[in-house]
Amino acid sequence: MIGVLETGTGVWSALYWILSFAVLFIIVYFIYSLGGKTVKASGDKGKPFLSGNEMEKEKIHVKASNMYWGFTEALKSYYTPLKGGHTGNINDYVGWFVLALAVILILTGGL
Amino acid sequence: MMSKIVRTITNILYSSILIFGFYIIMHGHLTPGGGFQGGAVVASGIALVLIAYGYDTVRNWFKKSNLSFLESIGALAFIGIAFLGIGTTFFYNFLANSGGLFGDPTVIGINPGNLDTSGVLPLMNWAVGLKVLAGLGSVVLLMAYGIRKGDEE
Amino acid sequence: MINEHLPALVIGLPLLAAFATPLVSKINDKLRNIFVIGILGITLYLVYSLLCNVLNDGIFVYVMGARSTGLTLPSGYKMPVRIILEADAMSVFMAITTAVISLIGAIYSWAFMDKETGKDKFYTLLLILTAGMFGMELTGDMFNFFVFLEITSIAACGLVGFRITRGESSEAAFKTMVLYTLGALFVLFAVGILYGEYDALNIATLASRIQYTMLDKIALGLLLTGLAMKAGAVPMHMWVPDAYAEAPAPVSLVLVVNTQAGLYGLFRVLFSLYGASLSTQTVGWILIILGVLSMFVGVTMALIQDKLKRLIAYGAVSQIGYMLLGVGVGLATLNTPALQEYGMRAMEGSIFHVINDAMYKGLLFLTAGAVIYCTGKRNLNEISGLAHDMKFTSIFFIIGAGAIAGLPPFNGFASKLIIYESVYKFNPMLSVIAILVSILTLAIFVKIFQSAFLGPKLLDVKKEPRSMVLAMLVLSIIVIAFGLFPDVVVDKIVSPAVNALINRMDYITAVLGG
Amino acid sequence: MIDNLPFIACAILVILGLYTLTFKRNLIKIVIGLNLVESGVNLFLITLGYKSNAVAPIYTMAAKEEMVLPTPQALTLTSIVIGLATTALILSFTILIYKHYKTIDASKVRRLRE
Repeated sequence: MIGVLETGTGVWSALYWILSFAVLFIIVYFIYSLGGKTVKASGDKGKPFLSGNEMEKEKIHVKASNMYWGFTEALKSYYTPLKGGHTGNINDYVGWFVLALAVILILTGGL
Repeated sequence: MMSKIVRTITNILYSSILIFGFYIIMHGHLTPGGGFQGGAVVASGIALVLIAYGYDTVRNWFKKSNLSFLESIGALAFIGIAFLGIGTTFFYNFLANSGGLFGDPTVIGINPGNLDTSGVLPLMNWAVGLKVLAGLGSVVLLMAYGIRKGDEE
Repeated sequence: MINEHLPALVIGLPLLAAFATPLVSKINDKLRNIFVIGILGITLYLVYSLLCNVLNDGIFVYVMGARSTGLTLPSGYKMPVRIILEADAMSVFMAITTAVISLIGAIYSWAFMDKETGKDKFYTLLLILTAGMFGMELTGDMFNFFVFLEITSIAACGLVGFRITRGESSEAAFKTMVLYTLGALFVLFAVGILYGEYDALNIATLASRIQYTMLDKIALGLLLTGLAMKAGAVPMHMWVPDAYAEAPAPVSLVLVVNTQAGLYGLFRVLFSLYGASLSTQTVGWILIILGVLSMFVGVTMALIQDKLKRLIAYGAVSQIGYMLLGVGVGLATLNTPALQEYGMRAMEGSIFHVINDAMYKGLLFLTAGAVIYCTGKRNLNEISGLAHDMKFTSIFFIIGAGAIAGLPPFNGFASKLIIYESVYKFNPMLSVIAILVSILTLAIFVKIFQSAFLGPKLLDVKKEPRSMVLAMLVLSIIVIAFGLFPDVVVDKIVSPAVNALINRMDYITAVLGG
Repeated sequence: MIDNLPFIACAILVILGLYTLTFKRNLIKIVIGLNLVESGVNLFLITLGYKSNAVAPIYTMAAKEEMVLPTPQALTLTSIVIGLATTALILSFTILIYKHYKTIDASKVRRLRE
């Protein structure tokens, strides 16, 4: 039913994925079913453990701007000029456009 | 609202601007011009009135809803005429040389021009003219409305 | 009878309906919505018939306003003067994408635009935008292409600036409009140059006469830049996040296909108009460089965004890069035996990616719209724990994010795999960059999922309305179906589209005759 | 040389327009710059079809003389109509921007950046 797609050097069929997913799911479910069935995730047991401190909801939330902080910090020398390029000024937008036009004209040999 | 001189001249000029605009629309298939140009002339008449009398007076004369209604009718007429030609192809000039409305054959050579030729072109000119005069008129009115509101704040 | 006029009807029907919409909406709002959805449904059916027609019988040439394309002078000189529509497999491939997305956009708008005023104008502009895109995709005439390009520009910018109560939307619309107009003027300039040189506007006629002189190169540069801007390639991409983020969600959805229509124009110009007369290596590499830049800059800028839709918009820029990359490889190998070996495959991947991209990016914009509709917040920092209340939207978001990041079994994986493997044979480095960008794409969508859908429940949110769920459901089903049966899609519509692009002579002879 | 004068004029118009778009900060001036580019392109199209000592391409007035080429004029007309629509739209957005931002300085109208 599910066919095979030629992908240049190899082939791909969603069937492989479905089969491996099914096999892995069975294995994982088997391991899962070995676990104790008496645990109830209610009350204190269901709460996140933060070194025994009670935290407010707002403080638990990891804000989007804090994610990947290490990544952007490490690549600061890449990000600073990149952010500097996106000024939001319409003059710069047109400037980039004209620059790209000039470069492409030179590369295609039109100038 | 501007001075009495301006308003008086506007009163005199306005009708001739309208007539000239409609003349251009009507003779679109014979002389330079056509629906768009004629419509633009008529809309410039609306702009003149707007400047002379101010937005608050004019908005009672030209209702924006009526103008956008006219605009829709114009566009619908244009595309509707295009669809009517679909017996042959889209946009087919089915009236030309048919002997009926606007159906006289075109005379070749130097001649003063016959209004009753060109098939669907005059009809399309009228549709475009209607659309443009309503469209540009409402553009002018809406811009005046926007600027006036900006001044208030 | 209808079959003879399909290309004209596909463009004419939405256009007619667009101007009828204000009159219908005077009667009743609900009737107007049904009317718009019905018209778009009929249009989809017409496009589907056109697709079957073209795939069975070859290229469909339709002449506007007369029986034959040309005018034969008494001296026997034949010149094609009429405006023609020319639908080949590539055109109808794009048209079917456009038709599906517009219909879904209209369904989604039913609930999403509920509380806005001026909805008759909204639907009018939406229909004009759709008609303009069909026009761009089906036309066989350079100047007509410019006219439809401008129609889409005006309608799209009107829709981007639709919320006049927000200063930001007016700002985004202003910037977008300036760039669109400038790009379209470059295209017009190029059309003028080509007309002055070869005395024709018809793409097929121009293609048969083209010499690749100095002036042609200038025209090529102008067309390439103008259309790459419309497609949102770096460094002309800055309008993309502004416009996508500020437009209402259904408009962002339709804008995705609008940029792809620009991409289609680019491919049409490069393959059908210039074709083998190009210095294919140079132009192919220009496309590849534009593609790699778009992929990389797009995804790295997306990583630092805080606004939900702006983040997805930068992701959109990076997806355009994949299409440029694959087609660039195809173009660079156009005159060599490598074309059969891997160039065609790369192009298949790219063209397949076009339709996949429209579907999953549309889905992501719709989920973002649902989040904004239900919470009223645009910033990712202010939302959290939405999965508690918006179960459907969360599932749809996972599907969309998996597809855009290229995870199996979603459709993005199939097309990206083709691109990776065929581009690897051309230049391994490019393939490595493509995979790296895919990983970063997964990272940015994990960021959204973690901060918006997971975490503690902070807000009281509304339930998503039914029409929005329906629209997202349809897109999700398409995403999964294309992922499970990629071979069917590639065989049925993608391969013919690629062949239509490569076989330039077919395109020319369909108009000019043997 | 004298034949090339219109082409030089349209090149100057386009370059002036691009200069205005890139370096002038006033949004109204940016719109004017856009119109300059458009005028340059329109002039280019018109010049393509021009023949010296030819009459206007109107059928009823055609004497023995040559006519100028009508197609570029039709193209120019279409482009002017489109230009009118875009100008009206951009100016409307400028009005709205002024209402919300209280300025039309391009370097201040940038809430959307990065």
